[in-house]
Amino acid sequence: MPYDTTSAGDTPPVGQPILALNGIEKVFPGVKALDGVHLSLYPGQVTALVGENGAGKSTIVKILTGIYQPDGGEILLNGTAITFPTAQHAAAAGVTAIHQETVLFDELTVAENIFLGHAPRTRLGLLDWRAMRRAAQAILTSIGADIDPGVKLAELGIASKHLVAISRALSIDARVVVMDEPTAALSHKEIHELYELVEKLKAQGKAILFISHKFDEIFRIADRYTVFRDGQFVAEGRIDEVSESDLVQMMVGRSVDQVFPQRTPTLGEEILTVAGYAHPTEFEDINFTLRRGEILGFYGLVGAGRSEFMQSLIGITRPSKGAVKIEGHVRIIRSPAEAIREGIVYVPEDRGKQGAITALPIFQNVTLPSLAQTSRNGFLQLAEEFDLAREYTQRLDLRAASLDTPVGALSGGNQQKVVIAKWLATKPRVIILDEPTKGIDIGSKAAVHDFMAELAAEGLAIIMVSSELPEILGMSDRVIVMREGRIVAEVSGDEMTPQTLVRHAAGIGQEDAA
Amino acid sequence: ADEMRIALVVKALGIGFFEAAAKGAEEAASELGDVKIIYTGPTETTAEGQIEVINALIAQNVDAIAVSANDTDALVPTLKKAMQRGITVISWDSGVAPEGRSVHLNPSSNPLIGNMIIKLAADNMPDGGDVAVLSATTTSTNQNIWIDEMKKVMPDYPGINLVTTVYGDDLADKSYREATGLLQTYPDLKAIIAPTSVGIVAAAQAVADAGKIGQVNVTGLGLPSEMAGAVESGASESFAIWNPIDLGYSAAMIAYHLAKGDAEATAGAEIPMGRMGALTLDDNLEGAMADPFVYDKSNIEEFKSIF
Amino acid sequence: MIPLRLTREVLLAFALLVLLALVATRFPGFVAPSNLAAVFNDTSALIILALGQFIVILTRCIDLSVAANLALTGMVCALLNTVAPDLPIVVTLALALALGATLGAVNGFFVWKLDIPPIVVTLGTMVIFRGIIFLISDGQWVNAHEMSARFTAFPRYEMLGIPMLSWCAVLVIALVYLMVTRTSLGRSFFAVGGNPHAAVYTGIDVGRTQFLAFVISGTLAGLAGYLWVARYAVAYVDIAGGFELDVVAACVIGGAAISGGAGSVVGIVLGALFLGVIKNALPVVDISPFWQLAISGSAIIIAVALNARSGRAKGRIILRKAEHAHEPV
Amino acid sequence: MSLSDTARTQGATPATQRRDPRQIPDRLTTRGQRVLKSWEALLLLVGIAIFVANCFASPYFLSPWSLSDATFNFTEKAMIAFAMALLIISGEIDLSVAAIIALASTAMGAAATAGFGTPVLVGIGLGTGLLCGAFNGVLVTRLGLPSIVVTIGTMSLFRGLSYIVLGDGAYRGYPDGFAFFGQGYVFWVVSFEFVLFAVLAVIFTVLLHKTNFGRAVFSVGNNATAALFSGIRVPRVKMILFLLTGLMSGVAAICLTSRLGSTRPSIGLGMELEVVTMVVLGGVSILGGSGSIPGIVIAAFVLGLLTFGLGLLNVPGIVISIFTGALLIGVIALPRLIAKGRR
Ligand SMILES: Nc1ncnc2c1ncn2[C@@H]1O[C@H](COP(=O)(O)OP(=O)(O)OP(=O)(O)O)[C@@H](O)[C@H]1O
Ligand SMILES: Nc1ncnc2c1ncn2[C@@H]1O[C@H](COP(=O)(O)OP(=O)(O)OP(=O)(O)O)[C@@H](O)[C@H]1O
Ligand SMILES: [Mg+2]
Ligand SMILES: [Mg+2]
Repeated sequence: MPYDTTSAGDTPPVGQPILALNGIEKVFPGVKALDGVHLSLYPGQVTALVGENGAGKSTIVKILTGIYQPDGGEILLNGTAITFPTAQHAAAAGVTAIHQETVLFDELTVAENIFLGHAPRTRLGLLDWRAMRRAAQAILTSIGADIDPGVKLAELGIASKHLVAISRALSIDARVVVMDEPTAALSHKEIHELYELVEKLKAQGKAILFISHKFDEIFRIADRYTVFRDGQFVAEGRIDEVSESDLVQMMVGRSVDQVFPQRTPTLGEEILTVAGYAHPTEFEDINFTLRRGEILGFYGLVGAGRSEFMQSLIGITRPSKGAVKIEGHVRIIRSPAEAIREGIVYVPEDRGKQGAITALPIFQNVTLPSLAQTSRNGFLQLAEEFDLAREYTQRLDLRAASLDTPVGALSGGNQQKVVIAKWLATKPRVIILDEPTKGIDIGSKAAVHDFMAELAAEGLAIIMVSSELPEILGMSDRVIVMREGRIVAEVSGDEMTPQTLVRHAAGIGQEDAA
Repeated sequence: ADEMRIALVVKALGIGFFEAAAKGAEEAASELGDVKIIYTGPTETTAEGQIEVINALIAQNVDAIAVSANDTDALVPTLKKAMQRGITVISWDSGVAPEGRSVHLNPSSNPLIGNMIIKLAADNMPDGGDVAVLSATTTSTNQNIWIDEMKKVMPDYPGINLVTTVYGDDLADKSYREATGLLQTYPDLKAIIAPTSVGIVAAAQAVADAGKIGQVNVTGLGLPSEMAGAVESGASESFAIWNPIDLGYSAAMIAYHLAKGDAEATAGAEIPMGRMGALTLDDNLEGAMADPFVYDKSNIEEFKSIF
Repeated sequence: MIPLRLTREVLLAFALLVLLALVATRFPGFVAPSNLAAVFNDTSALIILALGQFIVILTRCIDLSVAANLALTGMVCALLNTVAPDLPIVVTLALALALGATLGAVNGFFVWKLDIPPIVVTLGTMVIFRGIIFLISDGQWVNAHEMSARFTAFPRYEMLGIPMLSWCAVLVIALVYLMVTRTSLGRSFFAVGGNPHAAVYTGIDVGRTQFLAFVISGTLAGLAGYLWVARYAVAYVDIAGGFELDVVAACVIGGAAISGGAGSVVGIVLGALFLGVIKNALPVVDISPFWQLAISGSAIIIAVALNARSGRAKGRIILRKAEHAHEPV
Repeated sequence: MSLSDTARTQGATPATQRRDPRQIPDRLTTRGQRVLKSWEALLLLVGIAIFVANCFASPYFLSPWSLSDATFNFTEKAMIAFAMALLIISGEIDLSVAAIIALASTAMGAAATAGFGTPVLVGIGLGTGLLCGAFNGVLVTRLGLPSIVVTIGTMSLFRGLSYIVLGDGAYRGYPDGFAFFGQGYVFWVVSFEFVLFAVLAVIFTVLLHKTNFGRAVFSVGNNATAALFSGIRVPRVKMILFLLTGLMSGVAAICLTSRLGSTRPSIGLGMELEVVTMVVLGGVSILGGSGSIPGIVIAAFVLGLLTFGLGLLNVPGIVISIFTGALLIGVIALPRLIAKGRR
């Protein structure tokens, strides 16, 4: 098995990078995604690649793994030039990756997802299903994932899927392991297991490229760093020789205040009351209230059912019982259209599926939920649409060639900004943000946080679902913790400490609470 | 115009029967001298397809259109338009309602055909027994008329019992399947009567494949070239058809004389048809060309290479 | 896990049995083994084509040109037979397979290299293939007596009391089953249809895989072309006209997801048999021919609706206590 | 490794420029550029080429009556194609349109036989279309079945119902006034059908490209989930489109029945594929999400002119269909080939 522990030298080998990319260029229609960048990966070392959204990080990953072909530059493996015409070539050369988006097959079993393309064969050259299952089980166990390799992938939650993606990367006997924002979809416990895994791989002498927007993470596990900005190489070096603010400075070109916005919440009257909300399989007994000007955090491990509940609140799914009061009046919301009319909007967490319509231009995305506002008697008014789109995208500091650019051509973070702009433009009373800063860079994150503070000050009520502790603690006035479809705690003030939240979320020491 | 253009519009291109008719029309043309035959038709046997073809012919301002219709009524408006623009319109083989044409040429008289198909079956059933009909589509005009005529004369053939009528839609595989279904449903069946050239071939094949040659006789209307094998194998004792070459020839002749103005489409009138004699019109302005002709082992060799 | 995965197929098999029982009440002879064998034989062409179509549908494509491919290959075989009546059947078969594969490759080429949606490509080639038949045959039929005895005998030749046509279907079923479950090409069909984007990340060439699916579908259509023409002993422009819809219907009744990536060989065979039984049963149970079309249409709708119910994805369940209450039945 | 590595910086922009919000332009291209580069422009060129070729090929082509007759080759199909385009853009398809024509025509025939007048017949034609559309729509939006499969089923069902009603019979005897829809002329050679076609073209262009509903259709076709989250009532949009397609099939049924003056169950057989061909040639993505009505209008003319032109040369229909098939693949392949060549 490729992940078996083999001893490796303690001192990181200095000198020859195992994989070096020089002068790599990649042009997309209208965008020069990479402009002669340089990247070196050393055996037994973790190199963190940092940069703003759209800096070109994922693009270089795709070039490294044979999904994109570079338009210029060279790839050197152990000093010899090599090309990766397909993903299989890259895998054969020992380069494997956990990609930013989960690229797996819902209809296939977990085992097959792990081994597709390099599955064990019988002597007749036919696929050996039994061997495949056994090997898959071994890998899953080794990373501490309790997943049956025989079930269909569709039956797993997002976090489990991500663990399958990690297993897939490990199933290839790799010399270079690339991880593009691997912790974005994971919760606390799994993240720690991932760190251990990285250590293990390091010890095996593998070169690791680690991409993340979370600085605590980077400083915790990286040995080296490389910085890209707007598709250009900016800097590289040893991580212990830079400070966090240096790195941010290199990345953004200015210093960013990492502190969350200071605000003194002025809570207005109650705007939303949820009483006895329940669903047959997803959640039950949800009760809480929300006031104007308040930011209410929803914390929990990934898969706690927060998203499900929020989605039923805006009418995507029907609750089996329970009531919603808006400004004291009972309202029944049967569809997002009705929710938007009531002034409740939901910014979904799954940007690609639920948030953005990637083939349509930015301005059409932004105005879609507010067409009633920009149109006249059901007829479109393009000028007003552009005005609205411009106003909100610029407030969020969107980077795009034009408002007519398809959203799919933007980087992940910039897509997220379009999605947030889209729901803010409806001028809501209550806004529910589900993992609003997932995958967006530090600069934009600060912009989103500032903006949230601004909105709260204007009297908007905000619900923020987040699995990121610092964000929850830094932004919320009050936090509700969910576990397994129930509210297990509501904390505010001094009680809001990382320990309390994590303890409630994980259910430590309170097994019989419910 | 120096040359008269006569369009021979058929139900669909690629059907042996109509190809033979086209040959006959060409023969008439060379006999007449100053005539050009435009042989055309839709790809599938639909009225809409024929309308498109006829529209194109109207635009070309042909002198006459002789059509074998896929639908008695649906062509009427278009053909009326053609007549308004001075084009002579006749129908042949499969007719058009009277207001859509001047003259209709029946290949034979319907009662004769109706009688012929049941007689062919009865001749080989001295002890009587069950027969079934395999027709073309449920909407084919002439098949339905013949079957009706056949039913009218059934009492003349005591002991012959018609069990059912099925439809093969003029598709080889459907007809085959329907014929196989008949053989299963009616184990005592003595004959299948298929008054359609597609159906009769498929039925003969089905009988041969079911190993029922000698037990079940396939008869009806078919082309010698297509039926030669069935007659040789004994799946079909005999079948009938008029000569499509003669039919095409006659249609072209009639169209020519009407367009030229040397014959008139009135009840009782006689329209010359060259070597086929003359067509006598009845009150519906219809006339019959000739008797159907019977083919069996004695003459199939001679005709199978002709049409 | 095994019974769970088979629900769809079991349901379909059950529906098939009910259908047979219904027919038997009206006409007991229908369920006699000899007649069932005849029904299978009659459905063989549909099974062969449906399995080819299944592979294409797996890759998120559709092949509307199968029937036209069948007709063209059949016509070429028939014409070839008229000029070279003594050609060994193996050669005819090889030619049919090769020509079918070539026509499939034409479809696949446009899908792969020019990235034209499959439904558009095959809508085009469907009429083009038919047109070519017209051109090469000059619109004429090739009739039974013009074919050599050897040519028409092959599908009828009986082995162990079962005609060669049925054996061909059995062989195709076995081969496709093996390929789909036990080869990496077979699995890549599922991958490409299930998530083309992810397939690229797995190193699968999506276009090339789709190309191969079309080649396989074409090859099977070519095989069916020869068999069809030899069996009905006639070839003309319109043979198997509209049959592509039956083929697609068999696939969806059999549980192939039209959006790709899902379905099973057993399901497809059952789906084809379901249609085959309806087609063969309606004439013998003495239902007015005018009712046949409506009945088969309703059967398709009902089958698909049932299918969708049994195949509805089992969602994730968060609440602990609900987990057991919602075990699939 | 040393600290000096860190100094390897390049291409960094001065810090001060970064804070001010960037001005994002609305568009990078002008309207003219977009039109010139569009599918419609390419198709128009093809159309003009076919027109010119026709003028040279047949002396009969350039006559007003010929051209007027030629329009009947496409008007009815185009009416359905307009609605079908919206449906395909939204990610669904309706293969039962020709069968709806048969059923609607049968219903009108039955009513005509029962002695009802033209207005009632029109109502029945449209009503039957709507009903059929509703049936498809319910199966797709309520039961969540894939529309291609549902409509393959209803295609047999609807036509099958006509067969049950009509058998081997036919309805004739439509009232005199009814002939106007398919055979009447509004002005000189301009037929009623052509006028209807033109009016519908305008209505559908506005509906798809100028209204909120049209925008909803595009967003549903591109990403139905995101559209739902954005407050679009996706099932309702799809239901409306199925109803609209049924309605337009009803309109086409009125025109076609009136033009033929009779009804048989086989009426309009195979028309669904011609409609889909027209829609696809018009530049609608068969996968949903993009397309335009002007494209359909041009495609209707292109197909109509092509078949009529070749018909004037007495080219057999099946050979014409080779040209149609080649045109379909060729015109769609062309831009991709050009794009490949550029690279
Ligand atoms: N398929 C594509 N087509 C067009 N442009 C693209 C495509 N993929 C990426 N780009 C562009 O290339 C640039 C780099 O994108 P990339 O995804 O590599 O950014 P990133 O550094 O991974 O950002 P993030 O942190 O948001 O994931 C962006 O400007 C993006 O818009
Ligand atoms: N097996 C699944 N089938 C369908 N959708 C799923 C599945 N697993 C997860 N999802 C969807 O993916 C999204 C993310 O799921 P996740 O695992 O984060 O759980 P969640 O319910 O969102 O919990 P939380 O928001 O508390 O983390 C949700 O919108 C959820 O509906
Ligand atoms: Mg990225
Ligand atoms: Mg969530």
